[in-house]
Amino acid sequence: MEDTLTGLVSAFWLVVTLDPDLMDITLRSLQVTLTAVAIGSAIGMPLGAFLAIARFRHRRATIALLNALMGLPPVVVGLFLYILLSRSGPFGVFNLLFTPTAMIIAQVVLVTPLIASIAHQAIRELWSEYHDLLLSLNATIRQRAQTLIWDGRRALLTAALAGFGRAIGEVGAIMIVGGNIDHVTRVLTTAVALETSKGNFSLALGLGYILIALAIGVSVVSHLLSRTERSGQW
Amino acid sequence: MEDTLTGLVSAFWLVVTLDPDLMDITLRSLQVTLTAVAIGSAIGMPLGAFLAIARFRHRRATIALLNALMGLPPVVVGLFLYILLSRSGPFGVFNLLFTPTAMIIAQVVLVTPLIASIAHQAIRELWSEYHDLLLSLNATIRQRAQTLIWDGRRALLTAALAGFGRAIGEVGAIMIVGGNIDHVTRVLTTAVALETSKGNFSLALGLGYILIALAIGVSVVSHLLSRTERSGQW
Amino acid sequence: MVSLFPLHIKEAVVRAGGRTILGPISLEVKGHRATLIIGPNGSGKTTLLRLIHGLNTPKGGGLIWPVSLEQARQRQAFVFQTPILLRRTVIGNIAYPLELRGMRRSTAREKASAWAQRVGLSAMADQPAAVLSGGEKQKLALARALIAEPDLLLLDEPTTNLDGRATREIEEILQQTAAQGTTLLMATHDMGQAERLADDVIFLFHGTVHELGAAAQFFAHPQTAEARAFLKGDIVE
Amino acid sequence: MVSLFPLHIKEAVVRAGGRTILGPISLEVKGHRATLIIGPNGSGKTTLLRLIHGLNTPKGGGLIWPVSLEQARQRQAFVFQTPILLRRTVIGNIAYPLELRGMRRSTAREKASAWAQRVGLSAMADQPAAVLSGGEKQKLALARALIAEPDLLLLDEPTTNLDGRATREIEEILQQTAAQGTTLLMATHDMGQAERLADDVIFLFHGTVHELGAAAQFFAHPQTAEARAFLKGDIVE
Amino acid sequence: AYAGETLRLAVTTSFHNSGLSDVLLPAVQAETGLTVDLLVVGTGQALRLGQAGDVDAVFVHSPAAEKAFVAAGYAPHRTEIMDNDFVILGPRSSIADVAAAESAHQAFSAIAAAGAPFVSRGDDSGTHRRERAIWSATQHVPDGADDPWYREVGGSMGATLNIAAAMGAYTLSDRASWLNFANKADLTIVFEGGPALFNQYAYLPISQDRHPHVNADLAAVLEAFLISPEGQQLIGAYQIDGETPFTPNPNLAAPLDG
Ligand SMILES: Nc1ncnc2c1ncn2[C@@H]1O[C@H](COP(=O)(O)OP(=O)(O)OP(=O)(O)O)[C@@H](O)[C@H]1O
Ligand SMILES: Nc1ncnc2c1ncn2[C@@H]1O[C@H](COP(=O)(O)OP(=O)(O)OP(=O)(O)O)[C@@H](O)[C@H]1O
Ligand SMILES: [Mg+2]
Ligand SMILES: [Mg+2]
Repeated sequence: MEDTLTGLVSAFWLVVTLDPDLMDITLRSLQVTLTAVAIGSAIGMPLGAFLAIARFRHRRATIALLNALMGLPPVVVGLFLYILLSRSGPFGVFNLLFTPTAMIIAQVVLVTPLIASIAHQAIRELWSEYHDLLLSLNATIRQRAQTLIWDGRRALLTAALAGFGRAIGEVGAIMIVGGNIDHVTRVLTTAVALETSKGNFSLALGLGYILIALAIGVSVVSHLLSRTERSGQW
Repeated sequence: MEDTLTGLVSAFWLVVTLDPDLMDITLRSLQVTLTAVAIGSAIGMPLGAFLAIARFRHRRATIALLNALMGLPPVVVGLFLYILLSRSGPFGVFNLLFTPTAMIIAQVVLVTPLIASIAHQAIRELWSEYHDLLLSLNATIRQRAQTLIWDGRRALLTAALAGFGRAIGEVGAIMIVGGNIDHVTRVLTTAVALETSKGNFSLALGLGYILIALAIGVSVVSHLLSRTERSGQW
Repeated sequence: MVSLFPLHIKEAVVRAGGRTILGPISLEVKGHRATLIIGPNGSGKTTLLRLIHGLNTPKGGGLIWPVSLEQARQRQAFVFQTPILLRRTVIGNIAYPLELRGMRRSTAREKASAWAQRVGLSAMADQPAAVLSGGEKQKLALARALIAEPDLLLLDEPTTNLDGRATREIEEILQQTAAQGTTLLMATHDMGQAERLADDVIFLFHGTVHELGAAAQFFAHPQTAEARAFLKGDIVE
Repeated sequence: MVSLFPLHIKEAVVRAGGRTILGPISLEVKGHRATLIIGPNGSGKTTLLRLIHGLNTPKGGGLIWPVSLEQARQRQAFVFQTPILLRRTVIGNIAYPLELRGMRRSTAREKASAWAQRVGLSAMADQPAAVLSGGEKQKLALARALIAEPDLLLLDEPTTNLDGRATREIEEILQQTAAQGTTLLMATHDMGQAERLADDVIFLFHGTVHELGAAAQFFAHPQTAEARAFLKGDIVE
Repeated sequence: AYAGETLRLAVTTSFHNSGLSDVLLPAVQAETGLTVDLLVVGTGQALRLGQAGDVDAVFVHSPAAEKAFVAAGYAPHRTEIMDNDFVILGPRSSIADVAAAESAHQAFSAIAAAGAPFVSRGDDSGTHRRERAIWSATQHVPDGADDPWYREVGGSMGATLNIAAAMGAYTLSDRASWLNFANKADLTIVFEGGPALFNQYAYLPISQDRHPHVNADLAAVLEAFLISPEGQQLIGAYQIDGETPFTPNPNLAAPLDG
């Protein structure tokens, strides 16, 4: 039980002493995750908007599938990418395995369906409100998507944060494609897993606390940003 | 690369031969995850509704925190619960460690903030639509929450499915508190992780495919159910 | 049961978007009468009704009810300028206020059908409210307000989308309700309607009460130039 | 540029919720005239306007434009019975149609302010549209429709929440627009307004065209009993 | 006798990956009716589980740590059950000149000299500690920070092997895990034998004085089976494609001969 406290202490010291290793893996965590979320949003939000706007055969099936993909098991995604990226695999030539790039790819695969699903649900609401007007004004599919994403940006914040949450805490996939190599692909989550398997529970928890603090920081900052421009609406 | 195909084959055989071990871990996966999602929804949806309805100090901070908790790292959650449930921990006497119950607890902790955040975002929209009416009719906080959850159920489906997705594919936390004990706490994800570490990629992928199929099945079924009673709205 | 009236509004001010949109307003609303609120667009009619209903909180001043505040809240109903419809069927919408009060679902739905009948919505009783026509939505909103049998009924331009006949019928219903002792407080732009229904008139102008008094008196000899101009449909500056 | 008119509607039928809510309807809409659509609540006015605008697709029959369909679409504007507001400022709303057409943002906003001025919304130009009063919302919707300078302007009870003066001003704007060659197709329950604006009248009843013709003629001597009853605000069965 | 009773045993990933457990546990069940729940974790974590009393016994291969564990009173004693050996793995198309090496540390020196990629468990496991021990015998003890070719992956034996296979890197593994590993890719054994690569497995029941709730009797039953002739015989006979990775503890076998 005292691990939970000694964990706090070790976290405290790691932070105040600006422990270089900690800085290293923390920055890598942020870099990998934020990149993945940015890409995931750039794909997922327009996709979600499109699924809300467009009417095509099997649309509902597509949405159900997208929602299902939120359940992609990280380990399987990691393994699949490992096979694709490994030397003997089709993309072996690019030498991406065990690089941060591979970790970003894995996380993009994981967060995109989540972001797209939440975005779709949020935008569907707004679309039912704007539908007649946008049709009446002959907005192109593209213009509709842009308008809905822009006017619905506050709701989309949740989608982005959900994606961030999933990515920042994820360990299964990046452990396999990243390899948790010290100084190269080690991030906070893989470090926590390692310390746990070593039995260094207090250090593992310490890193965990830092990870959680990071998540809180990002969430608070994004809320403040979105708040500075929030409208008179609820 | 051929692993990806042999994986399909082994998945196929495991399924058609109704492999008893497979059935065992598959059912356990479903049982653990569905229970966790049910509990998570029962907590998260009212919570999300409450955060949309109620006005109190630090409300926005609470919401930002809730969104941040979507980023709880499974490994840390697992480790924390391990320490609590360990024989030498405060709840050791209940002997929950390395049982499905412990896995359910871990997943509830992981999915509740996700479900609550998405629910909050969806319900906030509906609330801005109903606000004046429900106030005018003197609906109690409780009645407001009930009305919003009921009338917003289609949007809340996404929240539940996101929770399911996160739980069904999760491995970090349940590995620690469940222990991946054969016939006791082994589920699909932990089995995949195990086979991967053995280098049995085709079996690992096979199990992964089954896991994904499961996720798709659940999503499709829930969509069909919600569709059978969908209104004339978009 | 103690009467809700007279309601005293004292120096009430409503601010929004950084400016004063209503007030300061002081007036007395008498019971068992129909008071019509008229005035140009943006003069504050909706805001005044919302203030009385408790949807807008005054920045300064306030309301004084002869009863406790939640008593007062319990005994009012509001018909919004743009109907707010629950994502339910017509019946589901009309029955909702009764269900909130814990009435058994079946009973509530019976009463609701009766009201649907009365406002002429029986034909679409089981349609989702979202598909109703403009006028039908207003009828629904009225039925939902009336079913609660309030002591004070606030109506914000409730008949704007109704055809001549429906308007007449609704006005009859309102008069019957008034006759049964419900106090009406209603905003309208239809001067004919105002003359038909009003006992008293409040003329709002730039967020303040510019003139008020007995209806007959007001329509026959408006005191202020603005009121005269307004009634003539003239430029009001 | 080729004229949009005459528009021929042939045996058009609109079904929804398992029943026929409009039609079969056959009629010719002539250009450069103001055609007013009247009829009881639920008679199909909104549906007819939406059908012509392409928001409702006919189950049977259809529309025949002298120009290509997307040409026709491009050159219309619609004012909805309940204004649909973008979650933006008043100016942002009015400028939106121009921005969709690729006009430079600054130019679009200049034109928008001019229109806000014209309908009397300058005071709240930078307020979020959500906070406008009922009448102000209608003014915004009108400005947003007019700014696109359509050849065909469809209006669904556009002045219901306006005060007398605003109504008169909007009617003037509409008459000017018509004079500049825009064809008006407008639904209303205000018979005075219908008489003031109409060149032709379409009287809808139970989803079909019950009577139509020149306005003067129609209001002076309605042919059908239903039309007479409707104009008198009587029970129409 | 003990039908229906279950014992919790924490083992290291290397032991589990060897596959021996899949042979031993059914035998235990058949012999004694005892069901053994295996918890497959890192060495450090296994010992922590023991310390906390969350398992009834641990089965690991890290002598130093085990002795400390016993000294601290978490276990009454440690029983050496069996041993196998570590092997140095590397790409067939040998990058470094390890063939010439006579000892493990020479082989490591050759790898370092060639700057060939080397994957280290980096997780304080028995295997990792052994690897570090061998390095300390060489002139230059590598460190991921300054030696880019030296990769500390911090993962289980299996994860490490997967990474080495994908990178075509050298690594140290216990023989059993290697033999049982399916994703060998281009890897092969480049050096084996020698005292430095000796790998001792020991069984430690958890002290009941520390944790009254632990099931010492069952732990004793399992221990008895493991050191019993049939247990030892099973271990010695266990084969993975033709090879017998494990050697029973000779000191136990000896009395039987006499
Ligand atoms: N939240 C707000 N923020 C800023 N201005 C507001 C807000 N709410 C209302 N207003 C302004 O206050 C004025 C009064 O609004 P109100 O709705 O009471 O007018 P009204 O008399 O009901 O007009 P109408 O006849 O058009 O319904 C309007 O000019 C409106 O723009
Ligand atoms: N999607 C729908 N499903 C079912 N019924 C519908 C649907 N849309 C419209 N209706 C019905 O069709 C009828 C005509 O509707 P419409 O809106 O055209 O009437 P309207 O003439 O505009 O009436 P109002 O004067 O009240 O605006 C109404 O009774 C309405 O309930
Ligand atoms: Mg108003
Ligand atoms: Mg209509």
